[in-house]
Amino acid sequence: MSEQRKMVHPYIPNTVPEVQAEMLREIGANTIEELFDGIPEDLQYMKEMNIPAALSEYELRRYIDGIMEKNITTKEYLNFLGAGCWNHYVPAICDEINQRAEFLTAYAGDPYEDLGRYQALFEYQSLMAELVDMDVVNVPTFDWAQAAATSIRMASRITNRYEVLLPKTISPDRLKVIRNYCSPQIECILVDYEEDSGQINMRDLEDKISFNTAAIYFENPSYLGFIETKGQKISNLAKSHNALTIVGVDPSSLGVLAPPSHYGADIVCGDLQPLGMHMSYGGGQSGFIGSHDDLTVIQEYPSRLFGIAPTVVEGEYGFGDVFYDRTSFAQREEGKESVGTQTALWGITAGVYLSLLGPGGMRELGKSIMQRSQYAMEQLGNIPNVVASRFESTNFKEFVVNFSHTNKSVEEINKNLLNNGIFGGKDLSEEFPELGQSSLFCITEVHTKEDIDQLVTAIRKCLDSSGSN
Amino acid sequence: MSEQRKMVHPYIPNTVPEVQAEMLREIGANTIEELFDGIPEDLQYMKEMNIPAALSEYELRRYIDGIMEKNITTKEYLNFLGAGCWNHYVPAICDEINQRAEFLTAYAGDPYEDLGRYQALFEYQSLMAELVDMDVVNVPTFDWAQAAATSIRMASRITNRYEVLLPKTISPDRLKVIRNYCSPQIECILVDYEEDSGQINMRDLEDKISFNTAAIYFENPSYLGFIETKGQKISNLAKSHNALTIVGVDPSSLGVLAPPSHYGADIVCGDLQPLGMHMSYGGGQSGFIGSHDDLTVIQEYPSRLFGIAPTVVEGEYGFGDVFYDRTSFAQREEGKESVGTQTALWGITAGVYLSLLGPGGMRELGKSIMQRSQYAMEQLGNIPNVVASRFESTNFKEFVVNFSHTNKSVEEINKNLLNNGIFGGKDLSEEFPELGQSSLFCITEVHTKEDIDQLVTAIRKCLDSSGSN
Amino acid sequence: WDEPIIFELHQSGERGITLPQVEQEIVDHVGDGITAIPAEMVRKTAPKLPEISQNRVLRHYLRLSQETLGAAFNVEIGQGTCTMKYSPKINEAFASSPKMSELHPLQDVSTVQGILEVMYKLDLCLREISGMDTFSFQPGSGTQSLFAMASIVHAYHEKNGENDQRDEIITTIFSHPSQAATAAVKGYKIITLHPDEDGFPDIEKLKAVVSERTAGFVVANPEDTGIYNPRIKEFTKIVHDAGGICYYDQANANGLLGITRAKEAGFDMCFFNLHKTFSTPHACGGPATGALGVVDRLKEFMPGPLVEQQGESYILNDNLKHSIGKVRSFQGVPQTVLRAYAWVRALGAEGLKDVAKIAVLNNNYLYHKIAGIRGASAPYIKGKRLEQVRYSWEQLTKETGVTTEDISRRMADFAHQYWSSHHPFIVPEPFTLEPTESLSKADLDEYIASLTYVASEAYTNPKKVKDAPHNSSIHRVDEQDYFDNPDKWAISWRSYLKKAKQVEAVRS
Amino acid sequence: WDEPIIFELHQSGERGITLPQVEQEIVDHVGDGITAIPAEMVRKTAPKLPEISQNRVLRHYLRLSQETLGAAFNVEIGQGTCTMKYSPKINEAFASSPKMSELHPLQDVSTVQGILEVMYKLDLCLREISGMDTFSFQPGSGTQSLFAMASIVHAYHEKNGENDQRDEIITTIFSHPSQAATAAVKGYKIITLHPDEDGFPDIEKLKAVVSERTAGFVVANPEDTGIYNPRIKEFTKIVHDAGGICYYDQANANGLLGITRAKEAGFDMCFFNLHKTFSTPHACGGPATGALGVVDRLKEFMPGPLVEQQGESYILNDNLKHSIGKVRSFQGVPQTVLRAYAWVRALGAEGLKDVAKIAVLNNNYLYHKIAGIRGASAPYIKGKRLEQVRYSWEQLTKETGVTTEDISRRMADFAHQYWSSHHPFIVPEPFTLEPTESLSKADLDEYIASLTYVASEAYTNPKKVKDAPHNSSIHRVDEQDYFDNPDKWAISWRSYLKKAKQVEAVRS
Repeated sequence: MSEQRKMVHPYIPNTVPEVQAEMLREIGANTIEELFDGIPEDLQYMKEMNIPAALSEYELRRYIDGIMEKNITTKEYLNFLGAGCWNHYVPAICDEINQRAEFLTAYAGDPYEDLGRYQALFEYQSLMAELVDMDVVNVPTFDWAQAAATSIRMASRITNRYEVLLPKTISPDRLKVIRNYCSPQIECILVDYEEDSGQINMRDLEDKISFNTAAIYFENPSYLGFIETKGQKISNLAKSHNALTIVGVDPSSLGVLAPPSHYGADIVCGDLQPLGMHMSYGGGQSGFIGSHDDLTVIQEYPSRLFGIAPTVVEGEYGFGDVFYDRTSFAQREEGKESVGTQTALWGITAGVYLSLLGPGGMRELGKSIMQRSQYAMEQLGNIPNVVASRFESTNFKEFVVNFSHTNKSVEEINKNLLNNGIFGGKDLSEEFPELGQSSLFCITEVHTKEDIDQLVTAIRKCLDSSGSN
Repeated sequence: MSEQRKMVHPYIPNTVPEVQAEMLREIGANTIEELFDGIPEDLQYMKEMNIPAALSEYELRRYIDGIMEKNITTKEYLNFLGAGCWNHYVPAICDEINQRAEFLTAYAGDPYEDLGRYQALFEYQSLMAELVDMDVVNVPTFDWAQAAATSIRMASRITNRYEVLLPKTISPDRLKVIRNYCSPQIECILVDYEEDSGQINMRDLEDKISFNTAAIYFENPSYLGFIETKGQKISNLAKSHNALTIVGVDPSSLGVLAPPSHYGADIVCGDLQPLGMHMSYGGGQSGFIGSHDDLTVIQEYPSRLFGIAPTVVEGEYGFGDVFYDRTSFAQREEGKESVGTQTALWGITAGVYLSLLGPGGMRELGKSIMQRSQYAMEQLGNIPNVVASRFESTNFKEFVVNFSHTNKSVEEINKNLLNNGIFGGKDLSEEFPELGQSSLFCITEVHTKEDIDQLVTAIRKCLDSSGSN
Repeated sequence: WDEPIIFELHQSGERGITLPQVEQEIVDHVGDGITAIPAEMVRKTAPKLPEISQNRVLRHYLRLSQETLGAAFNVEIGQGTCTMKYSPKINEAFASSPKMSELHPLQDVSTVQGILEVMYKLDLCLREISGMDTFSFQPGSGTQSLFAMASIVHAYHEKNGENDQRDEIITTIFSHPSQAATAAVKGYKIITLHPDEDGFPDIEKLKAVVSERTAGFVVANPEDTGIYNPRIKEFTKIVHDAGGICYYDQANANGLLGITRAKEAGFDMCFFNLHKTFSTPHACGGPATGALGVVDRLKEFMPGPLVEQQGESYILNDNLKHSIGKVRSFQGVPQTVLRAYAWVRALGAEGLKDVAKIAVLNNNYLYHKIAGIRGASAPYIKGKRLEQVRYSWEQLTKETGVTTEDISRRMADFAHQYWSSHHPFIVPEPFTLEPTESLSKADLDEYIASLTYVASEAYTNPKKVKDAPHNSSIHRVDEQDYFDNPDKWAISWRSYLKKAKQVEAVRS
Repeated sequence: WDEPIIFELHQSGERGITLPQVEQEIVDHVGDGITAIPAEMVRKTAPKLPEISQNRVLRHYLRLSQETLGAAFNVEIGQGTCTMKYSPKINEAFASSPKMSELHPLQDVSTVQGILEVMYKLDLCLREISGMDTFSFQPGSGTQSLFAMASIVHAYHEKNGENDQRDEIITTIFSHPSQAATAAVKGYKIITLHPDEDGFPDIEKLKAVVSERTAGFVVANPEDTGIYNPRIKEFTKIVHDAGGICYYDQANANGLLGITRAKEAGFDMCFFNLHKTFSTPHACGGPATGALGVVDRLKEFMPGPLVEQQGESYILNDNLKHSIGKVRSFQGVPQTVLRAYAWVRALGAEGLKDVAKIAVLNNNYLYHKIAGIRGASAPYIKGKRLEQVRYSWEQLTKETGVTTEDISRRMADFAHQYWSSHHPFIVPEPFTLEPTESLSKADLDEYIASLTYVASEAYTNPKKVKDAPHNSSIHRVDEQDYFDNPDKWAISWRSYLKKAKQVEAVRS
């Protein structure tokens, strides 16, 4: 029972010296170092990396928990931030399924090894297809921003044109991603919004559209939370210029709001995060793209598209890649853009979410968000000098509150709220200086009346104590 | 898209009215109420139960989390309580396996449906058998207390005698269970301990043993934490009276301490909780019983014993119940005591734990506990007027600290520690008044030097501030 | 998977996990710690546990898990009497939260107010459901709860000085064997009543055996047949009149929630298995809880401590005058109490009643359909079944030679659970099915289709059924010799290796 | 399982979950909320999602999970280039803790110091491993990291006013297709170098194509063949001398940790896939992270914001002068950063080096053994393989007609993953195996035994291999028609129903 010389690591079975010796003997080598003889000596790193020594599992647990303890979560504080990542309830079954060791550790096997992965992703595509009321949805991509960028690039390839029109109310974070994905080939041109309603300014749109326009891209609800009602007019305009209409959409709205296919969209995209993903400091984002069953569009998808097919046994379903030759996997630089690991597990999770909610649940979800956010707007709007919402349009989930007529900046108010255990809305004063001291609040089904009242009370108090802070 | 009349419950699919109607039609009944016609009207409960209306999953989550938030856990406070439930590290894989939906929701199928359950429990038996160095271990029972009681009843049936000798240092909680399980047939007689060492007083034992003695039961380590060294002498004495020796043991000690079979035990029992179970306010307890492969003993087990057997296919293993006719499942009141649901999942978990640690890990565990607890005793013993340990014997994991010579009671000290975020040792002043103001501290592999130093500092401070409280 | 026994995965030197290094300062103070162990108590040979890397241990147990047909995976009808219902996932999140799992049972009560509140509030709910006056969650299963009740009966008569006189407990043959077994553990002589020809407990037989020796009467209602004894009030009255205690096995109360209560039927005590009616997962057979309720006059006999409310806070009351002591360490299995409470609150009063109604609807639908399967029958009275039925293949066995055990193995090929009954087989070639409220009509139809297929196969190709399973994780086990012959049975791997060697030695 | 498509489980009226009721006071204030929606934007027909009870949804997905051969379940060698290693369970506990999962990405930085500290500290570790000066964890995969690097190359030359001139990026055929594809997205013309006869990148070919049009050079080293290019420093020097940027695809760096670094080989940028070398789970294909590192002079082009230390606390620096903007929303996938950091700390410097050493040992053992299988070969130079090898069945196919695809399907019968290669098949009938450090010798021997068995079967019973799988979740899929014919392919269930109907209509 003597102590071991060198620690064998639990993650690396063959650190056992006797096993190494036996394997080297089989190979016919004397040392492991010999196996690295393909690397020139001057490239071999001789120093010791400055990384602390190994921790046992218990030490690791205490160490990591100790660091992460410094975070304050949205379960500890009341959260009213949205702006692209939303605080929804995640059903326990979503977590159960995406934490199953099978789904968690699978990757890229064939349907003979990974049937469940194929079926779950095919079902996800099919469920989303119903939600957006279109026939084709891809395997999930990175996030809304990249999905939008890819949609625009698809439109550009379809039309052979290199301009895209986007609304000025788009999320600046998202726009950065789109611009980078479009550069250097495609020019992003911003379209003004109507000052009162926030809606796209049709006159400006008409001015800017041309036969160089590959697509008009807009969002519903917009980044600033209001519902864009002129979808049909916009898509008609696009069609009249042989341009495509692309609509970015928050899927949590689609139980109550018309899907973009109903007002002329050719391509729809958005983020799956509301459908069962924890926020995880942004790690829950996941993009989707949908379209009609139209070969012109389908052949431009860079993503994998799973299809269903019979097997040699009657009545059995199999799955596989539709039109694989589009992809960069098959064609390298000749393929459509590029494809690789994206966010498949969140697609499976979104499928679970939609299966659980069904049509009734999605409707209740949308309705509950409308009711709660309208109540919040009403209550916030009742505070003297506070304007909620800044825009006259109908809102879904998010809305802009303007504090310009109070004697406090959004920054000051948010600091005060933070001290009261509340994450206030996103400060828009830098991104949209034209909106003055404005803040984007997000209300979902998780916010009880009590939560909202607590927010309103805190803001009232903050504004009352004018001198302080 | 009209609202639903009555809520269909997610847990009860056939609350859908149309389905109910169809099923009733098939059965030939008009209403569900008709199906209850076997219950006389005067027994039918006509009132409404006073239980609040259904909560949705999100409401439930907030409600339950809100209640449970009121608890302060041993992750939040430093914990030095043991006394039958111990603060060990639970490897992540233990949780992964016992939370797998398969194991979590299986019950009592045959090996054709539940092969994995049978194999995992057979392996658990086999791993524990190595740890206690005996050939037979049963499927887990409720906890140490009941395992001890059943061991005693087994001894009584084997010897046809109705007295058992137990050490006075036994846990009072455990003794209550044993007494109730033994009553009314078997008399529990307590044996004195030596004042200085805590060890069983051999003279008293010799006085009390007789040819009415079914068994001597003792523990290693004892409830008060010291190692009982006279095991062989005790078992010799028992043998000379044709009585059995039963030893209760903490399995976390068996990497460094001799297992009871090495000093003459006929039956060994104890608790699995240290082997990978969270404390869960006592919900992690799980009992085991082991013995030699001796028909006289085996036929007295009330529990299920899984055995291995070949199948009709060469090289394949199957599993099943050994000597099922012993059990009350087979023989009702003619079976050996009773059997039913006990703590199988904790047996599987203990198997995972032992597979992970292996012989090296169990030795390290024991060694680390010895080192850390000896350090803690030394440091506490250095505090003026504090005696640690109260007994001269060598201790494992737990030890008695005596505060009689300070001006504070254990109750006062523990209250003070609580205010400093520490759960102090278990107050022994009621259970063992002869030990004065004494407290049972527990130190395991989870307690770092820093943790121990923090405890020592807090006690020093508490004792220094004599007047306060 | 063809997964080896874990010992076969041993590779000398591998490690599954490492433990924290002991700090050098501690070593400087106390040395290696183990030289302090008295020589006679040092372990001299290391336990022969296998040495396996972490990844392989995980793979092993994950594979074994996949070879286990949990209720979450199948149309779980076949384990009748066990009330295999849906265990909601959200409740697992509560049970595994650190706010539950990281509590020590001896913490100061001020630091465990949350879990005590849960225990107290579930107590209140169960009072509503049963009519009893107090509940304890200490018993770790139905069997332990029955044992606790037998102990209370004993303590009660002891207090009244009638213990020597009252040494009999009466039960029925269609009740769970633990009723008889636990009363026997407490020293009672057991009197078992057989049913009348309709399957009802026979009141004349009860009258014949009740006497001044009667300590208690324990029964399930409905029994395993699913038949409710409508004269139960008369039964309890007869026993009460003779001075006995009546206690009620409600392990499975799934057809009764909000429908009828223990109190009105005249019982002094009852228990509910939280892992049956109240949805907590069966966990391969525990940990579990048999929630024990009593009427006021028996409260002082309960195992302690009880959770009580005192002003704004919750306390542990261990001052029970004639307490039987304890039956399980600490406070039982609180994480299961938490799960059950969450389940009750997810349903509410109306939902709980729906549970009973749909469980009974599902069972009667199944009963109706199985009546149509060739060779199957449901002995005793027609109709009047609540949440389960004990059926019989008597006819099929006579006509084909295929037994209920054969059918059990064959059902495994279709990924279905299937259970016969406890022993003795009063109903010939029995099988017991219980479809809870968790299953849909489509689920029931699937199970019925499989059973119909197998029954028909018994007529057309009995060998296929008798040789089953064909399509399961393993094939038919060689039972006879290996489980009942002490020379060949092996209750551990080490024992198997020894005995296998002996067998080889004999052969060579 | 023979599990239906989820839509087939629909039962009108069932519910999988309910949502919180909106409080009556809110309704009193705002009404039903939805009448506020402008008429043209109201959804008029409900989405045709299925209605299914909770238990059934769970059962469905649990069954699908069991039909998925995750790395945790098999001797995961067959998905070469993917570095399918053990993902430690403890790291999943960190990733799913509320302290990680319940953070909003726009919270005040003072409230997310924990996760920022983790990101910063992993950055420091990766600097040690690579020699780079700063890392960003924003890219969501290797492909996105390659795209970010191509964007940086573009921004760099733009700043220098050379963008019009420099429009070519050079790569190699044995590197991942995303290298070429992402550079093409950024508008570059791609020049692809083929290897010399020993499988090394050909320095003469590089010299021939490098010019003032060269914007950058991107390569993996070792490439998919497992062969390390020993003249890599010369390669990078040639490109640098021509004014190009050199960037390094270290998606898989599993044979290199602590052995050799990007910096010393002359690279300006590199990236690591945390889901490969750094053990975070592959999750069916993401979410993931391609950690992107650059030398100081390229820092100002990075996507923002970067996590930096400022005194005692951590901040987000978004003031990067020539930043490419962003490639992914917010800060990428931080839970994966957390897992990877925990993995690095569980190993330490020495353990990380052991990873590389054992991965290379395991691969060479496998390489040695496969050389002995009839019909198999490993093209190019003998030996000199690091962590993986691309093999060929050229001989076996010639002799038996069995192709690498056939063998792939047959290996599924033995629960093994098996991957050929990306297209085009430069190596004929290729297969690519990568045994990481996570597998034991016994594991390797098991995989080798299966492969040997199948190869031998190809010679003795080729039909059996060609008709495979025989023993998997499903049988051979009818691929041709259903995946490449627009009239028959169906990318959603609704599309399948429509097209199946059309097919039926045509037939009838």
